[in-house]
Formats: sequence, C-alpha cells, structure tokens
Amino acid sequence: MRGRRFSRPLLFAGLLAALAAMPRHAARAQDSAPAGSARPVGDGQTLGSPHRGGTLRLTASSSGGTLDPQINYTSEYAQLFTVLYDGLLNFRKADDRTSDDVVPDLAEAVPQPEDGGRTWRFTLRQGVRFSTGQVVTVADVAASIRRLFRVGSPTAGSFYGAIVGADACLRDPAHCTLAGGLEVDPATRAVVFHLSQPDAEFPQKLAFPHASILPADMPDHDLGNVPAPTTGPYRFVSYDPDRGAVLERNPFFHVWSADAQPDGYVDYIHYDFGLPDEAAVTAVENGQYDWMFDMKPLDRLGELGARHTRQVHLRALYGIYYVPMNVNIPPFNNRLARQAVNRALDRRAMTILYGGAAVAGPLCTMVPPGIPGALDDCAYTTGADPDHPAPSWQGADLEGARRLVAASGTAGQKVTVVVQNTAVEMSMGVWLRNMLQAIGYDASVKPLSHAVQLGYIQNTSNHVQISLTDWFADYPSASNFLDDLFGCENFHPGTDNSINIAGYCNKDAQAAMDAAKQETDPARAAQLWAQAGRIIARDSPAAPVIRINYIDLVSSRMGNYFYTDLYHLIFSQVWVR
Amino acid sequence: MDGDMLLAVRDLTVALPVGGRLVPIVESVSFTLGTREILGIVGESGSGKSVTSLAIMGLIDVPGARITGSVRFRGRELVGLPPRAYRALRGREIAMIFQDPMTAFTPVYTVGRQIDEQIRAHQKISRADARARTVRLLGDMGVPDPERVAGRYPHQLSGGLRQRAMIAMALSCNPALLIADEPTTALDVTVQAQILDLLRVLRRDYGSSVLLITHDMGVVAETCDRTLVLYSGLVAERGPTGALFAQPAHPYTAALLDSIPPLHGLRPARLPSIPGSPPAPAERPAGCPFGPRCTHVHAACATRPPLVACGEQHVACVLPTEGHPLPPRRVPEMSA
Amino acid sequence: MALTVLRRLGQTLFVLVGISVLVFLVFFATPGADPTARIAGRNASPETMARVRVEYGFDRPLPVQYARMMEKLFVTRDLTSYVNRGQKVVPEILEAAPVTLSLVSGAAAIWVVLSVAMGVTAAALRGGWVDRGLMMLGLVGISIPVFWLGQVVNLVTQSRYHDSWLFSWVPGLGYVPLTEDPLGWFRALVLPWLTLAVLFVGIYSRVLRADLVAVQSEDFMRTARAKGLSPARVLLVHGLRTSMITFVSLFGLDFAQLVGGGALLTEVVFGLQGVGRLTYQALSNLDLPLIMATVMYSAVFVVIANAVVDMLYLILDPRVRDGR
Amino acid sequence: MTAQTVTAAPSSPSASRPPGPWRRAGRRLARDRASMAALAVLLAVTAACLLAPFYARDVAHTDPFTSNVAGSVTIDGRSVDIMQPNDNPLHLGLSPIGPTWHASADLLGADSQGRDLAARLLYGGRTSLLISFCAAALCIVLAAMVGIVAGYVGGVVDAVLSRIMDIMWAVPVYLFAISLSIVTVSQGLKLGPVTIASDNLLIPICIIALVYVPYAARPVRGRVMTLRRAEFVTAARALGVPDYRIVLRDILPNVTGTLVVLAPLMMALAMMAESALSFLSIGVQAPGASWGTIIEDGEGLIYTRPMVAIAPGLAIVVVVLALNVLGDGMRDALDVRDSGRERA
Repeated sequence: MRGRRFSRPLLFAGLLAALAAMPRHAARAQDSAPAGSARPVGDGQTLGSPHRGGTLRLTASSSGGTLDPQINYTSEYAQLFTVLYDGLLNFRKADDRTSDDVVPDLAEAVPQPEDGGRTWRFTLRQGVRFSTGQVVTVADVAASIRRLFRVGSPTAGSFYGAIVGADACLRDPAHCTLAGGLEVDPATRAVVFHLSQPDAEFPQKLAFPHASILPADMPDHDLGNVPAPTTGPYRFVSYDPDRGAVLERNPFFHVWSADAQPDGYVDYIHYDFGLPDEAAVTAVENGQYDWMFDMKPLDRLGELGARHTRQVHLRALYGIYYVPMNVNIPPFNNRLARQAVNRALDRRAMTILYGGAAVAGPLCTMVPPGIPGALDDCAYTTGADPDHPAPSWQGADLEGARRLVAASGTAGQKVTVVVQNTAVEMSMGVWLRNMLQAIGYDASVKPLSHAVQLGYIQNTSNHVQISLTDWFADYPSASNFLDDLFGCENFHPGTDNSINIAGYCNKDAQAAMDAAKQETDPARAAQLWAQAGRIIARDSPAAPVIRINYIDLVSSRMGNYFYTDLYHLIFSQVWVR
Repeated sequence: MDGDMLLAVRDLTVALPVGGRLVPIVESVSFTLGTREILGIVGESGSGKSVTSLAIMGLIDVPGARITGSVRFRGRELVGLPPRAYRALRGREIAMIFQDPMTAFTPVYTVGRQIDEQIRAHQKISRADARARTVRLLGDMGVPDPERVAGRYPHQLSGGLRQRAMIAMALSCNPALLIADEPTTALDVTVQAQILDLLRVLRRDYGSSVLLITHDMGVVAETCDRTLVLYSGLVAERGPTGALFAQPAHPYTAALLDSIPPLHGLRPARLPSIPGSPPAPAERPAGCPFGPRCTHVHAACATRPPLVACGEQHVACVLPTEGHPLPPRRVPEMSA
Repeated sequence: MALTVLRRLGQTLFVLVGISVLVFLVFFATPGADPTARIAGRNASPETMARVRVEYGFDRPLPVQYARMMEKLFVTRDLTSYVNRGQKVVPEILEAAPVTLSLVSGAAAIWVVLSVAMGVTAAALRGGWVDRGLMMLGLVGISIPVFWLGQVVNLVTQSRYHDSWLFSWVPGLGYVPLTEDPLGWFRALVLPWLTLAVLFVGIYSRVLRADLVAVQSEDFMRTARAKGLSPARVLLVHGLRTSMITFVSLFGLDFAQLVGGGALLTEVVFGLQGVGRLTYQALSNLDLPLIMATVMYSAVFVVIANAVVDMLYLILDPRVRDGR
Repeated sequence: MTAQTVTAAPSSPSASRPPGPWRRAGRRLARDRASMAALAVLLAVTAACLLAPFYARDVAHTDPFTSNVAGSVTIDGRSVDIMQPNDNPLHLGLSPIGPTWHASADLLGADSQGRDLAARLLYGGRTSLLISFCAAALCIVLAAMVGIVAGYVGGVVDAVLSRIMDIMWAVPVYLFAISLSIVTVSQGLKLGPVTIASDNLLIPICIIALVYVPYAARPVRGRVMTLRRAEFVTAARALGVPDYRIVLRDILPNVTGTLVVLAPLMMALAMMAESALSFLSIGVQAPGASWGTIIEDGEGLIYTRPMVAIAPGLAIVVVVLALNVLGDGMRDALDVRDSGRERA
C-alpha cells in the first residue's frame, strides 16, 4: 500500500509533456467551427455537433489541495484549471507536438521580445468575460500578477522574480505594487512587463496556470476551497475537497481562440474524490467513470492491455527518474566515483522495475529526448565514455565501473541510498544498493516516507550521499532539467528547498545556461543548452535512470481522446455522447 | 415398607470421572423419608451429603457421571428419568435450599423476579399474580415489608432475609419435599435459630417433608426426626435422632457427637476432635473407610462392614455384631 | 455524581493536553518534518519560504505555535493541513468519522451476534466435538492477520470470482454514504464488516464460552436448575445475562479503540477513507495538523466510549449501581 | 481437552505450593494432543527457517536479497525469463514468474523484483520468528517488572504506573505502534550515546514489546497484589525479610506461571503486530524480509501473482494458530486463570 494507494501530494507539479509519437485518433471537430466570433452561450463552436452534451465523470483518490489557481502546484488541478482559467498566454490545446507551443489566450498575440528580451508588450483581448459576467480588464491582469506575490505563489520567485520590482514584492508581499515592472493602460488595453534581465522563457511562464487572470477583487490570501470566477468554457457549481467538484458550462464563455481555449463538448463535468486507484481502475473498466487521475497499479496493467486495449492510451512524458549524487561529500565528491555509478546503472532493469518497456525507457541524459537541447547520445554505457559517446544506451558496464571506483580510491566506503518507501522506488533503491555493493562500496538503503524524502535529500545537513528521485518539466524546456537541477542559484545549503540536490555548481555550465535562458533565438538556445548538458554529463552529478510514459485509461463510451503534452487529457475536448 | 414413603433411596451410587476414571463419590446409600418428616444427613465436608442431595434433584451434570441404584419419589423412579420430566418435578415437587444465599441468587435480578420465575415456570399464571404470591410467601417467611424486599437485588439484603427469600422461593410451588443443603451455615447464630424454627413451622403449615443436610450435629438434634450419618460417601449409621444421639452405634457418630459444643453449661477448654481427615473417594480403603481414624480398629475392619440393625438404628460397623456395642452417652438435657 | 463527571472531565483534559504536547514536540524533533518547504512548493525561492514561515507561524516560539494550533483546532476550527494546502482538517475528520462508525458498528453487530451464538452453543455442548470445533474455529479467526484476510477477500471477490454469480454483486472498493444509497452502503460494507469481525468473533466467542463455563459452576446456576427451569433458560437468562457484564466491558474497550482508529488495517485494505486510515495517512505524510486532530479525536472518543461503558455497567450490574 | 473435567472437579487449593507443579504441568501438557501438535508445527517451521541459507544456496541457487529482474531460470531444460512481459497488444506490464513447483527454480515463483519467493519466505520467517520471540520476551520482562513493582509497592507508584498503563491502553495498539515506528523508521533511534539504525531489528522489537506491556502487566499486577496479601508474604514481611528477597523468593516464583502462559500468546500477538507494521512498510526495512514485508510486496501483485501475498499470510496464520493453541494448552496445564486475553 505504500504511497501507491494514497495518491501522494503532488506538490511537484507534473506538468508533463509528451512525445507525439502516437497516431492521432480522430479529426478535431472544432477545426471546422468558426473561431473568435463573439456569440452568447450555447453558441460555441461545438454547437450543432452530435457529440455535444452529456456529463463527463472523472475520479481521483483524493482532492488536489487548494482551488487557488495561483497557488496550487499539482498536475491534478492544473489539468482541471486548463479548461477553467486563462492567462495572457497559453499552451496550444492540440493533440500533437504543437501542444508544446505558446499561443495567445487573453492577449491578442504572443509579443516579440523588445529590449533584448527585457520588455514584453501585450494587448488584452476585448469582450472576454468572467463567469460572473464581469468583463476582463487590464486592471484584473495587473492585480492577478501582483497577487502572485501577495499570496506567495510557489513560483513567484523562480518564474516571475525577473519582473522589475519583484524583489520588493518578495520581501514585502503585502505592499506589492510591481511599480516599474508592470504597466497597464485601460485605454489601449496594453499590458507591459519590464524585466530586470532578459528571459527567453517568459512566455512559457506566463502561460503557466499560476499566471491565470482572476478578477481584481480576489482576496490576498489562499482561496482554499472557494472557487474563483472562471474565464474558460466551464465554471464551478460546487466544490467539496472530500467529495468532489461539479462543473457546468460558463454562460459567459465564447470562443476567442480555438487554439488556446476551445469550446467544450460535455455539458457537465463531475469530478469525484475518494476512490482508491484499484477501485478506480475497476470503475472505469465497468464504465462507472470515464477517466481516472491516479497512476494505474502495476499489476493491473496486464489486464488493461489485454482486455481494454482500446481504452488505454500510452504517451511519453517529459518526466524522468534520476540519481543525484552529493558532489560535496565522500565518496561522490570524486568525479570518478560518480561516473562509475552512471556507468554501472542498469537502465533496463530499472525499466522493468518501473513496469516494463511500455511505461518507461532507459534514459542516458538529464534532458529527456524531444526537448530542444537534449543530447542524442550516451556517454555511460558499454564501449563508450564522455569523449566517445555511443549513439544510445547499450547496457551496463559493471567492469568499467569497478575500474573507475578502484581508480577513485573510494572503494569500500560506506554509502547509503535514500529512497521513498513507495513500492516502485523501494525496489529501485534495493537494486541500487546491490549495484553499489557490486562495484565496491559498502552500501545500504534507507527508505523514507514519501512525504519527507524529497525535503530530506535536499537538505545538506542530512548528509545524503546518493538518492533516487523523479522530476517533471513545468514546460518543455531544457532549463527545467538543467538549470533547475544543477544551477548554482538553486543550491541552498541547510534548507529543505535546495532542488540542486547534488550541490553541483560549475562556472562554465552556469555561464552556458545563463546565456541560454536569455537567448531568444531557439536554435542558438538549444545549442547553449547542449553545451551545458555536456559539461554536466561529464561531471556526472547525477545519473539519469529512466524516462517515463503516461498511461491513460478511459471508459469505452468516451470518444475523441485528446491529449496535450502538458495537461494530458483535455476535459473539454472529449465526447461522451 | 417403601411404598407409603415419600422418598425411598436404595443403593444410590454416584460415580464421577476423576483423572480419567470413574470414582464412586457416594456408594450404596439407602434411606427413606416419610411424609412430613425431617431427615438429617450429617457428615464432614466431602462425605457425599451434597452429592446425594444433588443426585436426588437430578442436578449432577458432570459429563461422564454415572448414577446407579434407585431413588423413588412417591413411588416414581427418578434415576434415569428423562430430563424434561425431571424438570417438571424440580422446583414444583422437590425444591432445594442452598447453603449460601448470597451466591445462590443470580446477582443481576431482583429477588422477587427470581421467585416469580419459578412460579411461572410451573404454573400458567400472570406476572402480577405470580408477584402477588411472591409477596405473600415472603410475608409468610417473616420478611418485613415483603413488597419492598421483592423489588430488591440479592446483594441489597441481609443474609437472614436472603435465606428467607430462598426458602420462600423453594416453597413457592408447595413442594412435597424440600431439600435444605446447609441452610444455616452461612448465617450468624441468632438468624440460624430463626431459620431452623421456620423449617419446623413449614412442616406444619405446608406439609413438606424436609431433607436437611448439615455438618452440625446440634442442628440435627434440634430439628430432625431421623438422622443419617455419612462417612466418605458411605452410610455409617442411620436411625431415629433420639436413639442415635442417646446410643450411637458407630464410632464415627460417637466422635461427631463428642465434638458438639454443649448448648448449655460450661464449654470444655478444648473440644475433642477426630484426628486425621476422611479419605478422598479415590483413595478409600477396601475395608471400613473410617478404620484409619478409628480408635476401635481391628482385624475385622479390613473388610467393609455391611449395614446391620442395632437397636433402633442401622449401622455399618462390626462392633455390634461382635458384641461390643458402644456405651450409651450421658446427655441428659438433650431431647429431640 | 457531579464530582465524578468533573473528575472524569479533568482526567480527559489531562490526557488530551499530555498527548497533544507530546505529539507536538515529537513532530518538531523529527528531522525532515519541517513543513515549510513542502508548503512552499518545489524549488520555491528563499523569499517564498520565509513568507510561508511567517504565514504559518513557524518563526514563533513553540509554545505560541502550540497555543495557536490548539486554538485553531478547538476554537476557530479552521486548522489547515500542511500537506494539502488549504485543506481544513476538522471537516476532514467529520467526513471520515461516519465511515469508521459504519464499518465498526456493522462489524460489531456481526461479531456480537456470531460470538454469542458460538459461545453459547459451545458452552451448552461443552466437551463435545461441536464445542471443540467452534473453539478451534475461533482460534483460527484470532490467528488470521486482518489485512491479509482482507486482501484474500478482495482477491476472491474483486478479481478471481468477481464474474461468478456468487460475487458479481460486490461493488468496487470504497465507501457509499448511508444517506445516499442504503443498499449500496450495505453492499460496500458487508465484506469489510465480515473481515473485521472475524478476529473479534474468535476472541469473544472464546471469552464468552470460558465465562459461561465458569458461571456454570456458580451456585445461582444450580439454583436456577433446581427451580426446574429449562436448560436453555438457565443458560441464557441466568448464565449469559451474568456473563454479559464482562462481555460488555470488553466490547466497550474494543469498540472505542476501533472507532478511535484501530480499524485502520481494514480501512486501508478496503479503501475506506475512515479515521484510522486518515490517521495513518497523516502520520506517513507527517501532516501535523491532521495528526493532532485525529489523535485528539481518537482520545476524546475513547474517553467518551469508556464513559458509556461505565454507564452500561450501571445498567447491567446492580451491584455496581450501589457502589459495591 | 482435559481442561473441562479438571475445572469441573473440586478445585484444588492453589495457595499452597504443591510439590513439583512444573513437572505435573509438563506431564499434563504432554498429554494434550493439540498442544503437542502445535509444538511440533512450531519446531518444524523454526527448523525450516533456520535452514533458509542452505535452501537458498544449495537448492534454489539464488540470493533472495538481490533483485533478479533480468535473470532467467531453467525449467525442464528450457530457459524461462523471470520477469515475463504480459502478452497483450500494448505490451503493458510485466509479471514475475509464477509457481514452478521445481525446488531448483522458483518453487513458489518470484516477487516483483524477480527474487525467489520460497527462499524469501524462509528468510522472512527467520526475521518474523526472531522479532516476535524477542519482542515477547522483552515485553514479558518489562511487564513483570512493571507488574511486580506496581503490585508490590502499591500506593503512589502503583497509581502512577497504572495511570500510564491506562493511557497506553486507551490508544489503539496499532496506532500507537505505527506512530512510534514512523518516528523511528526515518532516522533510527538515538538513546544517548547509542544510535540504533532504522533498519535494525531492535526497533520493531522494542516498539512491539513496549505497546503490549500494559496487556501483560495487568494480570501480573493483579497476581502480585493477591500474593502480597497472602499469609507467607505477610509473615515474611513481619519477620523483617528485605523486600527484594521477598520479591525474588516468594513473589517471582509465583507469578512465573502467569508469565510462562503469557509467553506464547504474546509471541502470537507480536507476530501479528510485526506483520502489520511491515505490511505498512514501517516494520522490517528493505532489503530485509519478514512475512509482513513479503505480504506487502505481494499486495502489488495480488491480481497477477497472488501466491506472493498468500504464502506468507498462510505461514503467519499457521504459526500464530500454533502459538495460540500452545498457549491455551499451557494455560490449562498450569491452571492459570487470569492471564491476558488475546486481542489485536
């Protein structure tokens, strides 16, 4: 039962992305509908479709925490919020790779960066209304961005800290004005951001759910269980964190951009909480629910694949498992020792432990394939080394690893692997222990509660040498894997929030990453990321383990399965009639 | 002669399983009890008094127990009587009073309810009628404020009141035979006398015969018409109380009588007591069971002596047949 | 009487304060328990961390934090979880309590009925093969780990034989509120009831049989038989009624413990979001507000249940009523 | 079942100490067929578990503590992968090999990490038996100390100890054990200079022993209180015999019966508690195995390879049942009335 039965608190948003390797299922119905025309409710682009109507029934084992879209950082609610709230920008709702792209949502267009990426100028669309009937104004936009700081959004510093005046806001949230950083003009509906340094990924950050636009009169505290007025095709009828949510059509919604926020097919969405994963699988199989949020239990996969083949959808995620090694304490303050681990890691075995080749694959570089700047070769496998990488991972090289350990002079040292005590991660941890034992260490494994482990391994005062953890991209960019996990600014010794778990800081790599973050030319940025990636791979502060797939299970009555890289199934785009 | 007797017990043997084999606790006990008669059964603890009475009541339910011989009640054989028939008899025709009135009542019900229960078990009458009779009975037993007492729980009553209530319960269906198993042992002396008086009155008012089981020769002398002395599950001596007290034929009876504290006059500094203790049923000697403790023991005692007539009594001792009966006792003031 | 109530209240308060202080201190002494980083979200900036620390009062001295938490738990009742931001813990417990209560009450009804039937039958037929068989059955029940039994039940009814006529009625795991769908409630709970009851049927039937056999040699049982009552009436009206006193005291203790969270293994295996599972979840998430709330609930409930048992005692045993 | 007839017979005065009560009890126990069968089962299981290394090395030829996800076994000359991909169009999921009924090749199948279930079962049994035995022993020692001190000293000491016992009694046993386990499982236990690592078996042993102390201490305390009022103790006290000698010479021998009867029952309880904690993954820590952890492993395979969960569960049922039967037999043989009752 370990964490698997209780959905763990998904604080670490899996805003997940997909390799669009799968064939499309059905033509997108909304393509034929006229977009952008302002018509009253019931006049959406799905009107007249035979598939319009009905109730979509969703289930999750538990609720996802606060309903405040500017605070909640779970993939469970990000998926829900994407059909409820809108930012200035959004990721395209498309059932293919283009869902990684940023498109204009409440803004009329994605602006070209000015001032070398320091100034971003938007124009707010006209005639968009909240579900209360109020028109969305630039004042709402300004208030929402300020509210990010006032309510202490988890990404306030990391995503929006570059806005001029953000420092003051972070220090004194109650009096946050963002003066000089954010200017609006009601007359021209202009919204202008000034950044203290160029940020090439600012559009992605504004497309993130935390930057959703809410009415200006929202209180300066966590909304908790009180829903905010929405702008998307649905709005809340009721919400109870112990029972579930009921959504209905937003009567003030009209389609202004079918790419960013298309009209919905179903009339109602019922999202129930409390059903454990095993039961949820059965319920979806039996058609009592149309979709389940939780991970599908491993021992049900065979049954799903055999008996419900057409209801199962497999998509790749921008999600990885990796093994951070603390570069500041023995034995992994020795580069050879770290390389040895990387070399000895049997990624095939890890794939099997995660559930087999259908749900995971070996991963050799920290940036998963498909993201610009990802390396497309493998330095740590049989017959390869950082100077002569192989095209792909071939197999574990235990012999080479043993030689490296011997050369490092760290053989025989005590090493403890810290893992979460969920079933899968425990088995991986035990496997890692055996591997470390095999290459010459005196290894043991230390399982910790899933609630504690991530904080524990980050804190340097716990002296964790090596651990196992997972990581998901907030948006598809190499920065999410390299800068977040190995950037010098993300190493905070002595705190539980030091996501640079390895404690790695390399001048050259950091310089390349800083340049890449400011580079507005995508091709050039990808080059810079690859350059940083190579330095990091050589230093091996972490061993990438596997990349993982998303397994979706839907009811047999659901049609038009519609998946985006970041928000997975789009509730507004599926049919139940 | 047994025909007109209320109760005729003949060769009653009760064997219980102990450590895997049957051991006779009571062996070949015979006696009779006439209408309106009070028979005392005397003996030390472990002599089989209670087992005898329980056997008559059909209350021996130890698995594997074996009861042989004959118990005739109003000419009807009780040994081997089917349980249902026995049940109809119990409480209605044969009733029993137990030694400790504290533990003999179920602690969680009121005294009245328990008496009502017995009445209603045997007669189809309403709850209210049963209670009325209960209250009347309690009054008859000399219970002050019987209505209130009927509504009280056993632990709320004094020992004397409890025993009166117990007797009231036993008499509630006008039984022909009342078996009183040490009814006064747990009570203090003044209450004891009252209860014995009550038993004597019962015979007159209710016409019941009484089988009084006691270890107290004094009680027997005061109350019983005839006496049966049991020793180690065997009859030692039986006969009219007066004759038995005047000239005990068995050395055991004599020893018991010697151990009674005199009711009047000076108490001796130390009562003579019988040395040793009675044998456990399983270790009963083949000969006279009292032999090992007897001052008169001799070779003839090695075979078990049969019950023989001796004066007005019957005795299981070789002395009378050998021509050496015990001398009469001089107890002038005793009259029964 | 008033004094007794006051004394009991005092004791309860003492226990509650003691337990809560203990929980509080142990929590803050546990490494990795500091909830700031978890509340702030992944990769939060130090400023966000500081803000959360102020917002949740983690910068205040521990006694102040303790007092604030108690105030939020008992006075304003708006204590929120450290793990699920914004989740109020008091409603969460109020939501879980009916689940546990349904589970435990149903199981209790089953185990009382079954164990009385088994215990009385065994005592009535004591020494025979029925007696021996029933008691061995009870012993087997005592020897089965409840979570394993639950798994096996699930395996049989949810998977292996779910499609057979025998178990096709079994709904998926989870709880159905009684008020919404009484039949569904019953169907969802009947297997958990039976599973939870097995252990207690074993314990209680054995205890009851032993008590009945012991009571059999009591004088009042002989009296009852001497009254000419039927064996059934003797056993039930006199024997069982008297044995019920011990039975009820055991029952009160077990019932209180189960409702207070002791049924967590059953709740976990059958996916019932009850108090026990909530407590376990809170513990494994190191979610102090929820731990505190569930522990307080459990303690309060055990105290209340003990008081109820004492009252039942008064009703059942007249001797206690008179203070003996 | 001689118990019934023994209790029905006139009760023997137990206050005096008859000669050789232990030998008599032993003989009575030896006559009880159920108890002897239970003892035989326990001995057989213990022996089998002690032979675990032999089985793993020489029969099954595996290391039950190393994951073997990429390995294969040979059955009837054919090589079979231990982790077998499921046969479905999506190739979803993998299942470990099921029971082969070949002792040399995953007799009972493998677990989710490809480890030989039969070998793990034997190793797990060693841990489970060790923990439950030690926990029961420790618990009884603690309970004896608490019970004797509370019962013999009485007064304030008794009041304080009893109050603490009451509080412990009020908390559901498993919740209590779980709370302690969760706190200790993450960072081990620091007792002054001594640090016990979180994967040390001493932690579950101590926790289980501790939570059951009230259950065992209560009957001991009751017995000691009666003994304290007994004539020979009063006499000894009047004669000025020091308390520790009274306790050692008069009290202790008299409560030994109670304690001995408690032993198998406590061991049964400890085994159940250990399996529950391990099932919640806060008992025995990986890579160690106990029957509870194997059930926990098996939970994830319950639909595809139920054997992994069923086999250790059956082992627990058999051993706990044997312990309970033995405890019953010992209670009857020693004629101890008021010993702790079975509960969970």
